[in-house]
Amino acid sequence: MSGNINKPDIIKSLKWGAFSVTATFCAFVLPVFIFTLLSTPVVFNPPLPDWIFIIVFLGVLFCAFYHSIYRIYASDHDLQLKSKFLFWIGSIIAGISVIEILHFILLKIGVL
Amino acid sequence: MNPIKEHDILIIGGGGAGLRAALSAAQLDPKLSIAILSKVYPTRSHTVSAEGGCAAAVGKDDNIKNHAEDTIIGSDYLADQDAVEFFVKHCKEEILLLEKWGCPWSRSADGAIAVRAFGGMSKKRTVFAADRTGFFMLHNLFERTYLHPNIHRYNEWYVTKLFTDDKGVTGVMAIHQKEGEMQAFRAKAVIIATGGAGKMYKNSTNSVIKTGDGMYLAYDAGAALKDMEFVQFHPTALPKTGILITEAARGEGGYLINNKKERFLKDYVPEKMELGPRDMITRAIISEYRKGNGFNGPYGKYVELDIRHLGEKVINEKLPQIRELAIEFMHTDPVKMPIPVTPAQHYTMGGISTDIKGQTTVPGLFAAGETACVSINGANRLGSNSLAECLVFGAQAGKYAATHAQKNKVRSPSAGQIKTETGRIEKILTNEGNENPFKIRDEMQETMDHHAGIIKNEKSLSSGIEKIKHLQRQFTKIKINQNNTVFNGELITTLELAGMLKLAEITLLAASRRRESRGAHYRTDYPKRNDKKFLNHLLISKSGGIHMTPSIKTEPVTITKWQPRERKY
Amino acid sequence: MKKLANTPAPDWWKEKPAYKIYYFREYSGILIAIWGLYWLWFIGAIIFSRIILAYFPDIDPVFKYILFIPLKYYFLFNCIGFIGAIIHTITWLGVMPEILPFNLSKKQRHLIFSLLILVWLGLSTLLFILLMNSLL
Amino acid sequence: MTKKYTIRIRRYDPQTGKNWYDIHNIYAERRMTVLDALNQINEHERAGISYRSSCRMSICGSCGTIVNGKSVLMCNTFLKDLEDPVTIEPLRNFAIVKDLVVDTDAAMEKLRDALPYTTFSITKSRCESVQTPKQLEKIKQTSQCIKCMLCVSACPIYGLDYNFMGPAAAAIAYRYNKDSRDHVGEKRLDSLTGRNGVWKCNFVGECSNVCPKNVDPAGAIQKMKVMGVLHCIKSALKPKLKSKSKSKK
Repeated sequence: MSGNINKPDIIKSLKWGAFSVTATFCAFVLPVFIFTLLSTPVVFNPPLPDWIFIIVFLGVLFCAFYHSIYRIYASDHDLQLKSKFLFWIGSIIAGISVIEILHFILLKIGVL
Repeated sequence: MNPIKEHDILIIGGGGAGLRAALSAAQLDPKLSIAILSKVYPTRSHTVSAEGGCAAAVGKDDNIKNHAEDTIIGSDYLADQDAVEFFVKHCKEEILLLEKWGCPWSRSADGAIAVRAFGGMSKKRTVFAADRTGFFMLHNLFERTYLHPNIHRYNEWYVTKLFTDDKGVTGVMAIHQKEGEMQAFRAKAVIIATGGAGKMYKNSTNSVIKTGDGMYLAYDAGAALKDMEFVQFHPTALPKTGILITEAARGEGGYLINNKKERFLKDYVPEKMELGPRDMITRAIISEYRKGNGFNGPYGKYVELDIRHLGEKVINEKLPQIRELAIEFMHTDPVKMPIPVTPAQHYTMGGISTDIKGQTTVPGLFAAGETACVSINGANRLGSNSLAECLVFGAQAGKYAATHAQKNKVRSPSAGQIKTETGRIEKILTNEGNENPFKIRDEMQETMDHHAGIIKNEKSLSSGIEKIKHLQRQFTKIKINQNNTVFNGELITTLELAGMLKLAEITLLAASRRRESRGAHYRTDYPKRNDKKFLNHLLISKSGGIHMTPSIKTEPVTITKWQPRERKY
Repeated sequence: MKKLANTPAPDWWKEKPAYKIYYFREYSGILIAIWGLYWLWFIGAIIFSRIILAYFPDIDPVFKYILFIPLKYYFLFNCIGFIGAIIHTITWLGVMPEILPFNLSKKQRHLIFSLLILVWLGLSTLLFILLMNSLL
Repeated sequence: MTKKYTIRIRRYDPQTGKNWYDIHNIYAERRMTVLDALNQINEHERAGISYRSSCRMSICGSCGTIVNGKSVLMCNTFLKDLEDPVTIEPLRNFAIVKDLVVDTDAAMEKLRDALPYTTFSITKSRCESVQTPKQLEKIKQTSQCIKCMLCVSACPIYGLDYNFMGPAAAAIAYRYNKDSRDHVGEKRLDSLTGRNGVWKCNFVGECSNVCPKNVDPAGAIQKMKVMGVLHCIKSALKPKLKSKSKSKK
């Protein structure tokens, strides 16, 4: 058998495997998960015993994180998604801190 | 001028025969370096448009003797019977080998290779892959060449000259169209597999690249051409574009209808009707036109091929490409309406004269496929024998070229030969004149259609030769506008035209020499077959300069078992 | 990435409509990532505030104010996350028939896509009911 | 009835390095394709445009170009379906050699990584391996690939990174992996899950929209990814066994 058989890139395959598993899991679970968070701030009185909820919550959070970060890095090559993502994060942090500082000052002045 | 490149075997032409030869040579001796010089990418060769199938005695009730007998009767007893016997013996083996290599032959329900009926065949023996047999076969062979590192592919190199010395062929001169420069090659053996010369005719089913370069190269190098007057016209091709509607459509049960909505073939080929040999059905259609029974369309007369009764399922499964082509190019869906078809040039039975080993008259020069004339086709080729011929004799040419290369040492063409060749191409490029090569090509195609068409006679042939000679004189005054040589379409067309003009002259000469009607060669002034005087091949070879008229010799046909009888279907 | 001679710059596809769908699908990743970061900040703030209150209960109000900023944006970020999640779900379920290991015709793919949507809706309502009545 | 069309053709002259657009007017009859128009321009007006064409029945795959922004085969796109200024440009993602001719050697050479052949290197074969029509059905779609390289020209990833093996090679690898007669599956998956393999594909899906024979290379790549993951897990779990078995074979 001739031809340049380049070696299988096992890490990349496992990363993609993990991505597709987490993405499928998130596709089914994430919307209803966030919807319940929106409708009742369940964090303050979790339905399940404390430690189970934390594990479930962290699990869903990890899956959401993994597949979105993988997708951002994978599409960075052609869509420059990583720079766009960092730009958005930066602008959100800047926006919030400006609003908070103003809000704090107004509080201090006693306007509010 | 960059240094001469060396390979053990040079294969000109990357179609079915060329690739099969490369593979069989590479398998025989992995140390041999094999080069495939192809005018276009190998997957664009005309083999890709072959639709019908590949003949082999694969069926359970079929045997080799039957296949041989059908081929010889089909060829009007002009085929060399020893070659046919060799051919039929190896067909099945090639089919099974290609099947092992992954070629997706269509299957019957129990998983065995399926066979279908074809014109002139007494039993069902055409192995097929839907109706893209040529396409699947060629791509399978092409992908197989990736397995052998000793096969080097030179894509889009146009070979302009074969160098020979007294002991045989020494090398080749080729233009690399991408870089635009000329390059000389030297080799121990050269295999020509460039296909037929269909583009001499105006409406032909062949693709644009079928310009018979290989035949002209071999003729120029002193090899003999054989049976050039036999040109096959396929009865069912689309009117304007000439796209082939495979005989398998009739094999699966299609009918040919004239404008009186009746199957007119019952008065011409009473027993086999639509499954008769191609020459008889083509002549039947022409006489229907003469009687005024043909339809009149925007692109000339046509008859109708009706496959509606086969039903959509069979058409989609067995004839998918036919449906696609009819819808795309003729705006008629074969499931609902009959397809307009008319005869068009399809195959050149003649070619470089070779023996069973693929060896031509010039030592070291081999040929295989449509460009060669081992003469298993004789006066008329039966459908689906051509793909089988490419495989069987491609393998033969590859094998014996490899053994020839192992035994001989390489000789390189002399510097003088190379200089004259580059000078010739320079002269053509910078030729002062006012003729448009494309116009000359169209006139040649027009002339060949009228004078060397389906119906020939002495008057049409002699005036045809005059016209072609006039065109050859005009050719010396052509002007090429493009001076840079990178992908110069006009230069390549001009070089092809030079070859085709010579081959047209040879075809007309040979046709006027053969004063009888046999197979695809039909003459109104000699309608009968004359076995006493003309049961022989016509060998045409260069005598003197390239522009002189060639010398024509006869060579008897080898008859082994089948004595010539009256041919009735 | 060596640039090939005389070929158009490799961003010719950016304004093509067909690639817009590809953008849309990939951008949902950003929204979900922002949602995830918000929750990290939120959980960090809670844990941090619990530790601080446990050890030195009386800290000046400015510090407490900073700790409770994330609560104010709870609704905004969860909406962002929700939109991202919906886009991701629909596009991912649209892609899933391609990944299944048997080749299907276009009609079959649409069928499987609508089937997956139904499964997803069923699962969501089931989960929602489970979460809600266990709350009440 | 003939209708007037203006054809804009993007020209490139390798010697001067100049790019310009040629404008030609032609009178097209009923069912004229873009290829017929180009032939007519080249032959009657001697414009000297270089382009590739061979079979004119959309089976050989040589006349791939961008017509009005869409990658198509010129021989089966009809002038009457296009709106008036018909613009013909060479394929994207490839170096332009001259006018409409592009250098696809690199993409063709990448097929080598897909190991497009079955294992049988024997020369003679007596027995016929049985393959039911159902097994044949599996490879029917991806075996229609005519290697016209339109999908590689529509792939943004290939445009940015020429080492990527391209959708065509992956589709052909999938065709051979799914063939019931093939036993090189392991080695082919090694090659495909390699550095320049399928992991670079972000499933844009444009290659499947552009394919003239609807071979759907995008789907084939995703299925290869799934097979690749399973293959890598298997080969990761038993590296010792694999190397020992190779020496035995």
